Amino acid sequence: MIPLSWYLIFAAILFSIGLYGALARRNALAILMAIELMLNAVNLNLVAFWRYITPGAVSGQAFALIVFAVAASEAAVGLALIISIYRRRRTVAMEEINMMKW
Amino acid sequence: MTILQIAFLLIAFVTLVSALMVVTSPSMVHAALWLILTLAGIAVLFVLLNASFLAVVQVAVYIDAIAIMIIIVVMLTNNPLRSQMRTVTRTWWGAAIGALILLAGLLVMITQTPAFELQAPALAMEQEQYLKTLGSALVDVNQFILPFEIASVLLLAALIGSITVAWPFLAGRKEEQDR
Amino acid sequence: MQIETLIWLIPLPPLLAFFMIVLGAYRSNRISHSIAIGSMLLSWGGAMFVFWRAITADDLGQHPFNSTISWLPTGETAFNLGVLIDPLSAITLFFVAWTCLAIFIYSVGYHNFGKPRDERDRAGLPPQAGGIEPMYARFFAFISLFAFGMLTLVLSDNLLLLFIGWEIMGLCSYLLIGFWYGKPSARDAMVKAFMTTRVGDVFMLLGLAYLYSATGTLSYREILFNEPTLEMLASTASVIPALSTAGLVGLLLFIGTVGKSAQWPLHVWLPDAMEGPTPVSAMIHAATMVSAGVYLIVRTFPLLTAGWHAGGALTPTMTVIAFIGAFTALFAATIAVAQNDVKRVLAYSTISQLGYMVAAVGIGAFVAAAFHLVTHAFFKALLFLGSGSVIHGMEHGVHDTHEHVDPQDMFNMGGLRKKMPVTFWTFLIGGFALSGFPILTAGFWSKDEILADAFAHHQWAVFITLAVAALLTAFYTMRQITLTFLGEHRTKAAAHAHESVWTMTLPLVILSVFALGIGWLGIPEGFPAIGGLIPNWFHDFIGGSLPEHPETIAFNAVPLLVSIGVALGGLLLGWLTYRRVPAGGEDPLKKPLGPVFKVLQNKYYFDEFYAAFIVRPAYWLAETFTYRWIDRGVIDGFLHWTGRTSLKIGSFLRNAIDIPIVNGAGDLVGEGVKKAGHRFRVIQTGRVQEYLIIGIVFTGIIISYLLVFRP
Amino acid sequence: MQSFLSDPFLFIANWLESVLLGWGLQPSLATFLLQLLGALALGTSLLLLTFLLIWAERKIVARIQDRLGPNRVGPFGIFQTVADLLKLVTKELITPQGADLIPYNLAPLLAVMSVVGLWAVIPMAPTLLGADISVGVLYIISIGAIGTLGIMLAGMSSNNKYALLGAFRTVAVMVSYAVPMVLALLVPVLLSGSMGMQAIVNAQTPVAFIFLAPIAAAIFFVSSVAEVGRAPFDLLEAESEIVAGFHIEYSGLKFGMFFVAEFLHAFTISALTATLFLGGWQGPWAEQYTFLGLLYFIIKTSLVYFVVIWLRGSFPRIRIDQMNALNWKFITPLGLASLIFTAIAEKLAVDFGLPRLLIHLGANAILVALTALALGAYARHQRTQAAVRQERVRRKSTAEAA
Repeated sequence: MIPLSWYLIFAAILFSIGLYGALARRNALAILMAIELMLNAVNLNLVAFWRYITPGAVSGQAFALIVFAVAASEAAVGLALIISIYRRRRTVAMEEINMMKW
Repeated sequence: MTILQIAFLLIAFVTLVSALMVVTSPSMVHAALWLILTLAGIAVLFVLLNASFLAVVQVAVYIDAIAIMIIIVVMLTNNPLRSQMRTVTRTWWGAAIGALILLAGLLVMITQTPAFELQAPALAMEQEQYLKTLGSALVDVNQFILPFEIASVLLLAALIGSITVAWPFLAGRKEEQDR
Repeated sequence: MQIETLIWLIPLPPLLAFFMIVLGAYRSNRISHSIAIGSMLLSWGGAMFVFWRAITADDLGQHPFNSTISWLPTGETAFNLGVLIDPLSAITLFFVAWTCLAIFIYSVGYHNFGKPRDERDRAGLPPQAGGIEPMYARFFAFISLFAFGMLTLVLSDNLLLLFIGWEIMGLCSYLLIGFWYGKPSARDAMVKAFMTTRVGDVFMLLGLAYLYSATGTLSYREILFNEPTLEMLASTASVIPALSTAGLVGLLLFIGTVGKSAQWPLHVWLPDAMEGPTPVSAMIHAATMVSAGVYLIVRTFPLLTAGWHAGGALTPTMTVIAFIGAFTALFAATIAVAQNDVKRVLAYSTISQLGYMVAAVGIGAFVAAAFHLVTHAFFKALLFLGSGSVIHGMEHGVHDTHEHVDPQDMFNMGGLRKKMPVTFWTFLIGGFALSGFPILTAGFWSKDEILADAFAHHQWAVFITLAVAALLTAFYTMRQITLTFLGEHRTKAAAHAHESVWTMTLPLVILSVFALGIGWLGIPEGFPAIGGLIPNWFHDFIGGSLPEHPETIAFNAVPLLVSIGVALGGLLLGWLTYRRVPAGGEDPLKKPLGPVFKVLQNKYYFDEFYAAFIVRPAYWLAETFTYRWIDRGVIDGFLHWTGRTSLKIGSFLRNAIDIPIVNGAGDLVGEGVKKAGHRFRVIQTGRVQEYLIIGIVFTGIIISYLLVFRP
Repeated sequence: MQSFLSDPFLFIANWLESVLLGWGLQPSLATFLLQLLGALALGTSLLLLTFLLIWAERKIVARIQDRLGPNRVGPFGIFQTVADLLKLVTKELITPQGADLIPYNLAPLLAVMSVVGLWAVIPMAPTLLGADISVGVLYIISIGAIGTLGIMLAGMSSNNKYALLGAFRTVAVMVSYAVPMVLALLVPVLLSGSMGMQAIVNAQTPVAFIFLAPIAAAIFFVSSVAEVGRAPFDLLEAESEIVAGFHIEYSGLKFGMFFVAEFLHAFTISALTATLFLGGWQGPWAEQYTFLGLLYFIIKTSLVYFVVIWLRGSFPRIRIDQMNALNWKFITPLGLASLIFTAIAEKLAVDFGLPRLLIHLGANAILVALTALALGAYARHQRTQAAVRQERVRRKSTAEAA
């Protein structure tokens, strides 16, 4: 059947894609989506480890659920921030959001 | 190569391709749609991992809530005049290198994992039983009550915070004064 | 409810009342005194119930109500905290509860509750013109705390808890003497009382520590009812030659009593304590708190008399106690004869009567001492409250007539019998009880029992001293009554005096009932005619407090006759001497006694003696020696020298090392960082993603390094 | 034969399985094929059912409006819908200029898919249900929201401002009304102790949940009507305001799919209400005779569906702000309160052995009373405010006049 490593490799690739997206995209929304990809990769790893290593306990699933909650909060706050920034600066490009520069 | 392996490879391929499309698609709307496809693929992988509850939650939380919110915000912030501009930063090559280095490192580490070829053991209990155990574990004082409560508080804080941040009447008025 | 639980609860209401008043209720006078009196009523009710259970219990002495909890673990054993009701504490609880309740009620009237606040009155000074006391609520808070302390002391089952109650009362005494802190005399008196009793308390604490180190416990039952322990204490020698351990401990504890009960030579604070709010704090210093000292020695009677058997020779400790007691009794009585202040007379009389009890303990008359303790508490409380009532009436007179006379001077009174009938009759009862008026009054029976004990044990010196003191007691009591109540008004103020309000007279009436009746409980069995009516119930009951029941002494007519003789003789002499003192007249004794009278009036110059030989040397030691020479000269000099040297070293370090070397290097580093910062500021673009890329690349490099070179 | 009468569906399934196995197929493949077949049959019959539903709705609404309704094609006009469909199929499929093609074509599919997908977990008879998954209720929530996604995509990709307005309204309405719907759904979950649909139906044996939690049932019904976008909550396609809302740019069969999805969705929420609160297929002898169970289920569902049509025929459309106010200020707090009250009542009933029905009814009665009080207070407040405002206006006008 499917070995654990397949899931791990899949999650690693997905995470790297997400990382690339988070680092390379200009649009803040795209970054947010990329972050969701990374969170999903992590979640898949959690569940895969649960299924393959500790199927007797539910800790993997429990933490996956908590990651869902974190993802939901992150999306809510992130989107609210994007809307707020867009309202002020009329842009969602991360390059132009550099108010923190010195 | 069993049917299950074929199914896994198929799903993984579709998911990864759509994930790539998420990070490369020039249109934000399309990116959001690809994101939904990716999330759905992961939900199917959850089913393959015998975590059907998580699969359903994945659909409910990610596709119904997060993806729809993202699409709303895409709609709200879609500035037609700017939509023709570059989609990646000037330093996208740095990002690509960083991601590749990380991928290489991760793959090397995965190959060194002792459980590399591990096959799935039998499930410890019935699917329904898992759901019950998970439910009680989340509110069990000796198990996950603390992370569970923290997540709840986090959600509440996120709710209040996002309302405050995006409150148009406060922000709008201040903006008027700024100009 | 278990009776033990109730005993635990008895002291608590006054404490709660104290905190409630202090923390909030003080804003309303009515609520404050309601809380205080209500709490005291609760405690009183509990005390009466416990007392009733105590006198109906079988063989209370062997099976007292006792309850302990572990308080402080001290190594292998634990220090226990507990309550104990045995016959002695039951009877003490009885009179404490009654007298405390009486004070509480009396205070309402005394502080002019219900009158409007006078604008001229200042907090810290007595009200000038019959207005309500400015610090009314505070007074009730203090006496509530006092009641808590006294009840704790009485209910305690060990010496440490007793000491705690003792010190709480010491604090209250200090606070109440100085209640009118605006008066310099009150301030002096409060400090004097505190310092003087402190002398006794330090010795007492030493005694407790010594006892604890010798026996490992401070519990009454474990020491006093434990024959082997007592034997051991009595037979082992102490650090002081010629005294056994028991003797030394007893002596140290007795010094505590000397302080608290104002025995010679630490008696000086008690007369000055009369600076407090007239009758009430004086009552505390007459009937209740000072009784605690006697209670202590009565309580530790088996320890004090360890090594002594009835009829045997007195131990050194007992000799000392007997001597001090008898001497104080006579000594204070002689001073009382020459005092004019109505309260001071009573103060010295208190000292004298306490001397009686101490002497009784000294000669081994346990029952007599306890008996006199009870009766004295009632009639002395009555007398003090009565004198407070008199002063109150006189103050009204002074206020009405605008005549500037001292309302406390007996030579300004006279003829108050008609003006203040209730006060007169109750004061008369109290006075007769004090002087030991035969048969009718309680004082007769208890005093007679002390004399009979002294006689039966062949303590002739004590017997004669006490008999003379009794004669003097009757004399000055009658002097006081005659000067105050009988004859004609010597001033207009006295003519305008009037009876006090019911809250003041009611306690007088209640106490006078006890002043008459309580003595009948202790009529000796052998007494002619009425001895068989109540067959010496008190003796049977209180005797249970000792491991062995004390023997009843055989009836003897000699001390009885002596007692009756001195009482009646003294009264008659007093009346004859003072019945015709005119207005503005001198003391009739002044002429015949001459210089002796002056000595007596000045209290044997004890205050002056202490001032010259203790207070002034102490001041000198503190001011000149310690402060000027040691502190400013030696210590400050050394410190100043050290300071100056340090300054020099410091300035050298600063100028030679810090500024050129350390600061120079620091500035160099700072400037370098600043320049480097200017160079590198270009890489801070403000774009999060670029930072992240750099971070990821470096993390990747580190991870690959670890993976490749450190397998 | 007996088994056929008691449970024809299981009988047919067993027969088919034996036939397939007889052909020499692998057992797992046979099961897969069988399930595919079942899903196909279910989906097809549902889509066919829509003809009947549309006809029934038109008839009933016509009766409510004192008309006859379709009466020409076939008996009672029953084939009118078929005629309409034929017309629709022959129409040209127009793709507007500037449309985003992928979402534009995906949207109708998603809309139909979400509705049909819901039927996978609705138990129609003791043995007749697609899949008895343990998280059925959660499944309903997640699949139901995909319909929202479809409508949104349709509105967004059409490159038409009315469509976009419809999409925005969708977001505002559907996402909001999902909240009270989920809250109301949790009540049967709480009462039955399971999220599986079959378990919820089984838990309603002595008494249906509508008697234990009438408020939750009402909330679920109202919010699911809003979720479907039926009158009086049909703002998404309000013809008189935004022409036809999200599907203005669709024509031909693509429009037909939205149309079918809407009608089927209304029937689906009726089925859900019947399943979750009315006892589903429960009824006398339903355990023995599957067919009876199916009959009960259809009767109950039709009753609820009738109410839906009735609502459409009676109520005017409400404004978007009224609708959101109704949701956030009234239904959602009430749903929360109902959940809490039910939880407390259930705890009381279980821990103290009190009569369950009475306790729950009492809790609901208290809740109703409290709601009435709060509403009354709110109404009084509003009236005072209005009076104050009026008074101010009157003073101003008199002052100006003076």
